[in-house]
Amino acid sequence: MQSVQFEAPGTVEQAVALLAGATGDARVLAGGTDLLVQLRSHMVDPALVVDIKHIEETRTLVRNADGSYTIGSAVAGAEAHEHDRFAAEWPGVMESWDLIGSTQIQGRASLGGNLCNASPAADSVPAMIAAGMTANIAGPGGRRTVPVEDIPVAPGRTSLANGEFVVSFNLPARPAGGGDAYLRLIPRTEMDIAVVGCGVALVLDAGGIVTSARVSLGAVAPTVLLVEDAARAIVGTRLDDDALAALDAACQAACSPINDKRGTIVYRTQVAGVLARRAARIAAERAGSR
Amino acid sequence: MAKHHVTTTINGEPVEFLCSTRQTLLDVLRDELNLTGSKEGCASGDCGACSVMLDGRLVCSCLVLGAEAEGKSVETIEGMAEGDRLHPLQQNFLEDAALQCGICTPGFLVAAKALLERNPDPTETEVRYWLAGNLCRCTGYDKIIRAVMRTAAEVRGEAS
Amino acid sequence: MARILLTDSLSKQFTGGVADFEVAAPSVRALIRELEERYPGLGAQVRDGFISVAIDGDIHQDAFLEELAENSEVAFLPAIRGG
Amino acid sequence: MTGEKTEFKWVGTRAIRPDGHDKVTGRAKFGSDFALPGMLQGRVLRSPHAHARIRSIDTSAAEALPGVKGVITSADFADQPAELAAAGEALVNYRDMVRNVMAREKVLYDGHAVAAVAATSAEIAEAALELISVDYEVLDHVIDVDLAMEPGAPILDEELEPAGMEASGPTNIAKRVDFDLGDVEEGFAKAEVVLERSYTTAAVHQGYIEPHAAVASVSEDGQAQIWCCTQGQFMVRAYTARLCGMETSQIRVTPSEIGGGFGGKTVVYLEPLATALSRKTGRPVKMIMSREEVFRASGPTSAGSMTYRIGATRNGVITAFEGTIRLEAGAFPGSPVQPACMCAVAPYDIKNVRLTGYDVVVNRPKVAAYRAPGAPISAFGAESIIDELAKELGFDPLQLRLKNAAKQGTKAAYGPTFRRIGYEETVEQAIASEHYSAPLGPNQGRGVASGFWFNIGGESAATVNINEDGTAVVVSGNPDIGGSRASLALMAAEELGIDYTKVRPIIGDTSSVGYNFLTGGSRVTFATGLAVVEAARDAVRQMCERAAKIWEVESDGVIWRDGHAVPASSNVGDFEPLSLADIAAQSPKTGGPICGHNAQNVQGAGPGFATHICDVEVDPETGRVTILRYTAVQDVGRAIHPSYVEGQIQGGAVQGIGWALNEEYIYNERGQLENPGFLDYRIPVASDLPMIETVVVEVPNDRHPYGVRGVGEVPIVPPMAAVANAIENATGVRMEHLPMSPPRLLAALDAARLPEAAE
Repeated sequence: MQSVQFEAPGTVEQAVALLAGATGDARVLAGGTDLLVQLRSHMVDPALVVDIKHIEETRTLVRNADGSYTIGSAVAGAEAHEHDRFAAEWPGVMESWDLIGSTQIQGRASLGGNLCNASPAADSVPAMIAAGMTANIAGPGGRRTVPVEDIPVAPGRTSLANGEFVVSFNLPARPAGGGDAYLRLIPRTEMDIAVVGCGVALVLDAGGIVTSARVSLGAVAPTVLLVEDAARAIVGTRLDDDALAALDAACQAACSPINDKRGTIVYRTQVAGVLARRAARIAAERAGSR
Repeated sequence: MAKHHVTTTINGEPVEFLCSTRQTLLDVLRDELNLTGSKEGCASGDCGACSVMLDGRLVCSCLVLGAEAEGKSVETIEGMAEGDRLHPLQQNFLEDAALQCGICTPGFLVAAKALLERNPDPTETEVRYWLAGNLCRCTGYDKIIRAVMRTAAEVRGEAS
Repeated sequence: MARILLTDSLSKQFTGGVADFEVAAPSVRALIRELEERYPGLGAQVRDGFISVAIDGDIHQDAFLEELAENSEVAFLPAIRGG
Repeated sequence: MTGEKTEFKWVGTRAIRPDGHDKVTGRAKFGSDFALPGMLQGRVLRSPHAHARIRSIDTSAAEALPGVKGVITSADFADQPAELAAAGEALVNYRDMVRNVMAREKVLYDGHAVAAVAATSAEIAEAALELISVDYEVLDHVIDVDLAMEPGAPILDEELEPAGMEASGPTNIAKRVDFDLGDVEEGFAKAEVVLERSYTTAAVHQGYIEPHAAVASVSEDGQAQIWCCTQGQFMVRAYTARLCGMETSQIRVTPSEIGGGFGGKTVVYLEPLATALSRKTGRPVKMIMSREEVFRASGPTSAGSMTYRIGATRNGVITAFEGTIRLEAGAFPGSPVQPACMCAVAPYDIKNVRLTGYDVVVNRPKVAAYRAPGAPISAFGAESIIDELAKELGFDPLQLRLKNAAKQGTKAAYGPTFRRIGYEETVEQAIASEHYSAPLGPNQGRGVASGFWFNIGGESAATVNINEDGTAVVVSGNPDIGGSRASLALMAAEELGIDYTKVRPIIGDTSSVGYNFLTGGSRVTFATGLAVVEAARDAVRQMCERAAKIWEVESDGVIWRDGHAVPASSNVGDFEPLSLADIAAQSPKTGGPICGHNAQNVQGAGPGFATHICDVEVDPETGRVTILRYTAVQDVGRAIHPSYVEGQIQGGAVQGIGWALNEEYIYNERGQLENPGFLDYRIPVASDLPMIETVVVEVPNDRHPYGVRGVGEVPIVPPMAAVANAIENATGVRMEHLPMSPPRLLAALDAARLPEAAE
């Protein structure tokens, strides 16, 4: 256990310089709801903690002129809720964010932290992937933008290079006829880690036919999955029973979970299909209601 | 390494303290400032006994670094009563026996106050979900939920 | 005569399986003396072991000085504590 | 004793608790809130192994770390002979206790303490733990009770001699107990329906929100002071004195406010360590467990495994009940298997019962008492099989219970004949409740179950000091875990005839009040309450004598009425009544201080019974269970403070719901606890529950002046079976293993839906 340097830079450049220049493990502090637990339980022993919440760009959630959103990586769920249109336009993303912990956690937990903690069970990640979100990354080599699904590579590991951190996210404008939803299974009603999570975003045409879809599953593999077969199973359908059964089967086929204290392989696989069916129906209802 | 010198406002009073990076806001409140009303039940954000308001937002003080409190305003259970006048939630927790052992009580009160300030007319379900991050092992929550609902009704001016 | 009820464990250990019998005793203290006489070791166990005594249905934490009525039922049980 | 009064001014009111303001303002001092100048921080090094021999421990590097003031290991505690003492439900053996607070030859569970450090800061103490090197020889371990009983299982203690049975070699079975009533063979011969079933329950933790904490300060002359959160300051004093080789009078233990216990704070963990470290360092030492340590190293209750057989006639008379109950004791003997056997079918009048129990050691933390120790485990199975029997016989489950209900004169399976009890009333009230006949929707079901707990009395001492201004201080010796100060003050106010707010109840330290058995067994309002009532009556007697002196009459010429001394009759004379305040003001002239006192070993706790009704909804696709509605009916004797009586019932029911649905100790293949935190040890949260409706039945206990029975333990006994029975009612699937978590329930539902797939 070593003493830890703490810095709270005001610009992206300063943050990158600190992270890139660190000798030893450097950790980004956004909401802190994972990092502080890891610090306390000695799971991590960093030399440097960089609080990015003093960087304006990480702290703002804006709706752009084209209806897309730019979301700072350190914005807390409770803050997103206070935006006048965000929760109404992307209810699935919002509800996935809302499900991360308690009210108290909501006041702190950020999308950037939830993604970069790289837990396969992270609640917000399937919804972000389903919604087609991308992440804006800053690092010593400059800026780059990558799909959210490309960031986690293994439990606790990301594709971010040394000195890089996620500054913000891009969420596309909600398409006409679009709807999204996130569901998870936990034993209690709150305060648990997802045993299975499923995000679905889809677009319906005027006739109620699914024209495009993205389906993402959490906690059923080492990383959150984008399940393209699942999307294919429902595109071109009216989400009738056969389509939902095909969706269920495609999701189950994509699962490669583990047995652990939170659930079994059999249970996770089976429930992934159940949640996908239910989430798809909710997303379609939301799409149809516009 | 040198400790951080942090300037904050706690329960309306300007407060300065020194802390190491590893010390959480809860550690600082309890060990440095002797504000032991906020309790540590888990140190992992799972029990809510350390709930405080940080710049007007409900947080677990065990999940905030002391150094992060620089320039911020903190409200704890010790600031809830005004002089010798209890907050209506405190009074109703007493009248409705919404506590048994009392260890979770400060956290529940801080969290419930935050709820009523945002939503003066919550449903039972809204109260239960808002308070889901505050664990109580003694009461089964029944009397806590009732006390919060009754306080909300009183504050709205409805007869309870 | 007081009616004495032993648990199976006590009767196996001390009375050769006799679990229900009668003893003339005006008090638990006297009863213990009588039991020790009749079944060596049982009286001492009841006096010093972790035994609760139920007299006519009332469980006593320590019944040493309790008086017994003519037809009292005295049951010896494992000590009861609780959480 | 009862019936002296049926109209009360204070008893039965919902007065504000005397300690309430301190608890809603954050002022109340709990275990970890105490600090002393110069205080060191102590931390414990714990075993990462479930079972290992300790070859050696090297503490030299830790001792050399700047800021470290002392390190202790088992070498700092003298070994103890095997000698039994009472601790909560379990009987502790000092040889085992000294090994549980600090491992000696072996570590016996993941989390077992092996060394402790005191340093100038918590960070330094934690760093020092990493510098202690322990050479372990890792041994095979056994976690499960049934596996531990099998031949060839890893043996925890080669010298263990089982009680109550013969053993052919080394064994993990510490004890066999037998309870017999009537003739079970004859009972089964009379039966027209016989069912046999097996059930298991997981180990669960009491889950108090306040981790264990203690501060100890030993001075140079050997006197020690300890401040700690405990259910019994006298227990802490006795055990610490014994383990640290000190005299009882040298130790003064002051109980802090206690943040929950439920039986889990009826033993010592940190107190002897803090005392030994303080003695070694010459400075006060504070020790606090982390939440992880609480789960890994403080007492859960047993996991259990049981097999039952029940027989009945077609017209619903239960003729025989036979069972074997196997309970895990943890690393050292002392599971609550005896009360488990005694409580299993205690609510019923069954003429032929045979129960056999086994106390079995396994590589888990030593169990501690948990609310009605043993009873919830055995009752889960018993109340489940009775539900199945009702279905088999075509009986309403409550009508079957009523038909077989124990009542006054019933010979209990555990021996004695019941006096007046209130079990039938709880069933009748449940049947009559609006809940029991409310409609149910699809995937919904309703279950019922009953429960029993003995309740206890025990050693109690109290003093009632009359103050010069007409107020009173009540000093007693039981940590107030759920509002007992309020109930004691209500009874004292009733006796003294003064306002409740003029009575200040105080919990004394071990040096300022007579011995009190710990807070447990649902005894405080009953037993300590009785001592308080008697102490108040002693004060009243003294005040009548003082009035007699003032009036210059014989003392038997004065009686106490509504807080005043009055002449017993007009023959005594015509005197203005003297208030308590009048008499108190004149006390210096009439003989000095007025101090009522009582100390006794309270007998005659009345047994408690409850019947619960639970509605659930089951998600057939995920196996998740939602508790829709819950009603708890309980005989409490008399509710002194109805709000806290209801609170005990509600809290107990919810702990039982947690036990039923999601709580469990999960171990990995190396025998390490996988879920030592509130994230994955899933106690119920507010949004998991409906309101818990209570129906308070009052069948007074005639051994208490106000009719009190214990309340706190009975309500945790019925819920697990009530939930299981409701799930069966909703789905047709019988869950025989706890917890009934979503993966387990979905697997059972699938097996029932596709019987061929399950084979």
